[in-house]
Amino acid sequence: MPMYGDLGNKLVQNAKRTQNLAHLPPYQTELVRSVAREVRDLDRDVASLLEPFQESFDPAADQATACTLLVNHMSMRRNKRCLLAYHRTRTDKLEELVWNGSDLLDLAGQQTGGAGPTNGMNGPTDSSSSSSSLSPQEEDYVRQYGDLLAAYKGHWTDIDLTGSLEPPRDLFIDVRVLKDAGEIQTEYG
Amino acid sequence: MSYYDIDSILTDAEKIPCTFQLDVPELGYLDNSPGQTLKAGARVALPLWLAELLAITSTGSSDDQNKSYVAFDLPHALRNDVVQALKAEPLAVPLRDQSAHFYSLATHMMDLSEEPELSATLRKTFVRRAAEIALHARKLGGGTGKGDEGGSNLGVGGAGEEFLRGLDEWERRLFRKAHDGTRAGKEWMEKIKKN
Amino acid sequence: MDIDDILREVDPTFHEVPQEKRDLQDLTRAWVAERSAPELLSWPSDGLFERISDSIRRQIERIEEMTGDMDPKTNFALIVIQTELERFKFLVRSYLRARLSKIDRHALHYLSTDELRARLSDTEMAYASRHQALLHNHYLSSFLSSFPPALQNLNDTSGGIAMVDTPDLESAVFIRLLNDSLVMGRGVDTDDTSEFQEGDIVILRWSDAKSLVESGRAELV
Amino acid sequence: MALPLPPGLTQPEVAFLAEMELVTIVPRQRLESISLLGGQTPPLRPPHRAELPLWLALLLKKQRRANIVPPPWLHPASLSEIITRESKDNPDAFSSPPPPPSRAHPTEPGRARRLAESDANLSPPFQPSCTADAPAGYLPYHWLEVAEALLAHAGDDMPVAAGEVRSLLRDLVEVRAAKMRSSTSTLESFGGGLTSLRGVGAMELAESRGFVLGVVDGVRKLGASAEATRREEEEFGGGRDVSDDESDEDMGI
Repeated sequence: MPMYGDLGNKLVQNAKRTQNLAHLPPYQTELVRSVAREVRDLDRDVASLLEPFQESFDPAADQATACTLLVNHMSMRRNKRCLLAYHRTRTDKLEELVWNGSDLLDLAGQQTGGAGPTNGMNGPTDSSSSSSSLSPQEEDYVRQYGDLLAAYKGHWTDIDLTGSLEPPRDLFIDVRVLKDAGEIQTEYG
Repeated sequence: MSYYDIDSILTDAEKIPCTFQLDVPELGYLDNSPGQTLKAGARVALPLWLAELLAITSTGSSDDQNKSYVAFDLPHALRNDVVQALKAEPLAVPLRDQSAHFYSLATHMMDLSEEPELSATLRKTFVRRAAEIALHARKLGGGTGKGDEGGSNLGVGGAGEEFLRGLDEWERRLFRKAHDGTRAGKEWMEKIKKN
Repeated sequence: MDIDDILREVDPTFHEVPQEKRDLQDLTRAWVAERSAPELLSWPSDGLFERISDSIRRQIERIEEMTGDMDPKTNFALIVIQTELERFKFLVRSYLRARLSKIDRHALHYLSTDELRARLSDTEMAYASRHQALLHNHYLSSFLSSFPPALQNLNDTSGGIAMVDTPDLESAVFIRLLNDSLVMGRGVDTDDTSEFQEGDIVILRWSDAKSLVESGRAELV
Repeated sequence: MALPLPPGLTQPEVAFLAEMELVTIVPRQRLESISLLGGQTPPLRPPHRAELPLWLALLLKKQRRANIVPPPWLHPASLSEIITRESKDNPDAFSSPPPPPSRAHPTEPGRARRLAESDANLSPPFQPSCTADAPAGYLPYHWLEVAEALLAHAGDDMPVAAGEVRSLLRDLVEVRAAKMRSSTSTLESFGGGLTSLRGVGAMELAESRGFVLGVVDGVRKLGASAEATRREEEEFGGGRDVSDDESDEDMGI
């Protein structure tokens, strides 16, 4: 018997794998929908459990109901956490790609060019005409974050914020060229 | 304990043996019997994210203020024979077989109930195994002495491989850090000679 | 020999450190500290980055002027200037990105109180608020808007685990003592207090190191 | 992710930092002062020595415009002395770092100027410890980076064959690596809150940082509940929960 939270766990396991991948695996549209649906179902259960009590529910007087309510509440929060962490893991990845200068076309093309689906979760629901591994919302996010980063970079145009994070080596190659031209100046040497 | 942290969320999914302290008609599904009442005394393995709050929330019962919805035991991964084995020979136990989030799970449990002896044993275990992890990481990362690996760069050998396979998530991260540190040091040394 | 040189010879304590040199030292320290601290440190309030940003701009202009000059002597100076410029650019870049990365990870935390907000520069504030808004929007449009209204917040602290992630201030760090100091460090079994000498390197929790670092008695390494 | 690097400087970053160390050069050519972002460079007038940051000294050296004077601690006699100290005299600890300026002898030539108040809080790489007047017998914080850079690019400026210095350095690296290892295996079985790594070098630290701090943090987390219990007990003296009334009585003792 699958229990509340099990589907959320699948999302998080997917996120765990995503962390270790260079590319972004397909967005789990169906799984996300199911987990969100579970939250709404639980919320309805809570409402119907509370209905007979009007506004005056006393947990100490009806401990069994209180316990069920607590379980439902925790399950909703658990699902919310799983959904947020799943999406956050992916936006982290997307932001990294934006920092590295990939654009939306690169990202969208990953799935067709890449190793294909990495697990069995992308059922027929994912097979819209475009085979992007990003959800439409994620595509929007990439655009918006790209704009945000560009705006921030604009304050620091001279230092090239997306430049290398490796400390600069000296300009030795240039120097060697210079040596040929500049070896003349030995007047004081 | 971070809300968005994937490992923390996965740790919270670990199952804890719990005993219900009251009848709950709606929760039969937790014990594979949907539609039936979950009876007081029923033993159910609940994920930590659920067990934790059920165990610390008071029922508000007038006859027993301390009574909570469930009582819990230490999870299977932390049972006594595992702890005894770790005490005897910390390197011989594949922690990952107990739980991929062994230490993380343990810290949760120790927050829930005081386990001073467990805490002391696990700290010793962790430090002892960390030293071993560093040793393997140096070998794989290409440490200072080149001669002592004996052939293959992956010269961990059977026992070593077995040990590394048994690392839990904390230890894997530690291994990666040690390995990266050694490798970056080596790369720097090689680079400086070229430039 | 100029007047400073003469003064320096007769009076060994005459040693006015030029602003540029001090700025380089401050920038370097700020970089090392930000790369090492588990939490976001304060944006320097003394105009350090405004000054550095200005001088980088001026240096780039100078390079453009010098590039036309084919005199080999100028040419070598140009190499030196460019090499140094790249070093400065790297320091500023790595510093800014170390900060952004911390701001990204704990945005809601750093936006939560006036005191924490004061650590960010104006540009960082604008970035952090906008980034957070983008994320919230993204969650809403992806799934969150279908939730019951009470569950749509991103800053709940009830029900088990707080949603606003915070940096772990108990993380261990390495510091170097800049003065002889008495240092207190909390541990699991015992809390230690020891006298350390200038130059000593010590491992302790950031929460115990912080006041030493902020008062200039120690620095992160 | 704006910065895909672990906390703390990486090895290339440490090497970059070490390139800010001042070294002493002997110019082979005149060079006028250059206005850099970090201040004016001194005008170079052969054969007068000058002090420059390592990155600039290396640039001049590669151009054969200058020779670099190796710091006294890099001389074979000094290295041998340090190796003896590290392996025999004090096998458990790193040897002492060079005395800080505030403790340096005020009459020692070449050091007095560093007593100037504005320099008081200087630390590596800005506290000169790799110049020609640095003391022999002490390894400065950036010893390995500076030594390797000089050997790689200014080997012919060494007082003896570079190979000899190199092999001494290798011995030293070995001796100290073993120390780093043993210090990390003892330091965390602790439950104490302070661990001194006096005399450790920047590169050594960078190599072990992630691991060492990972172990310390792990021990802290595994001990968190035990530590909380200890603190409660210490606060309440006996370990029993003391109500307000009782503590008032206690205060009257």
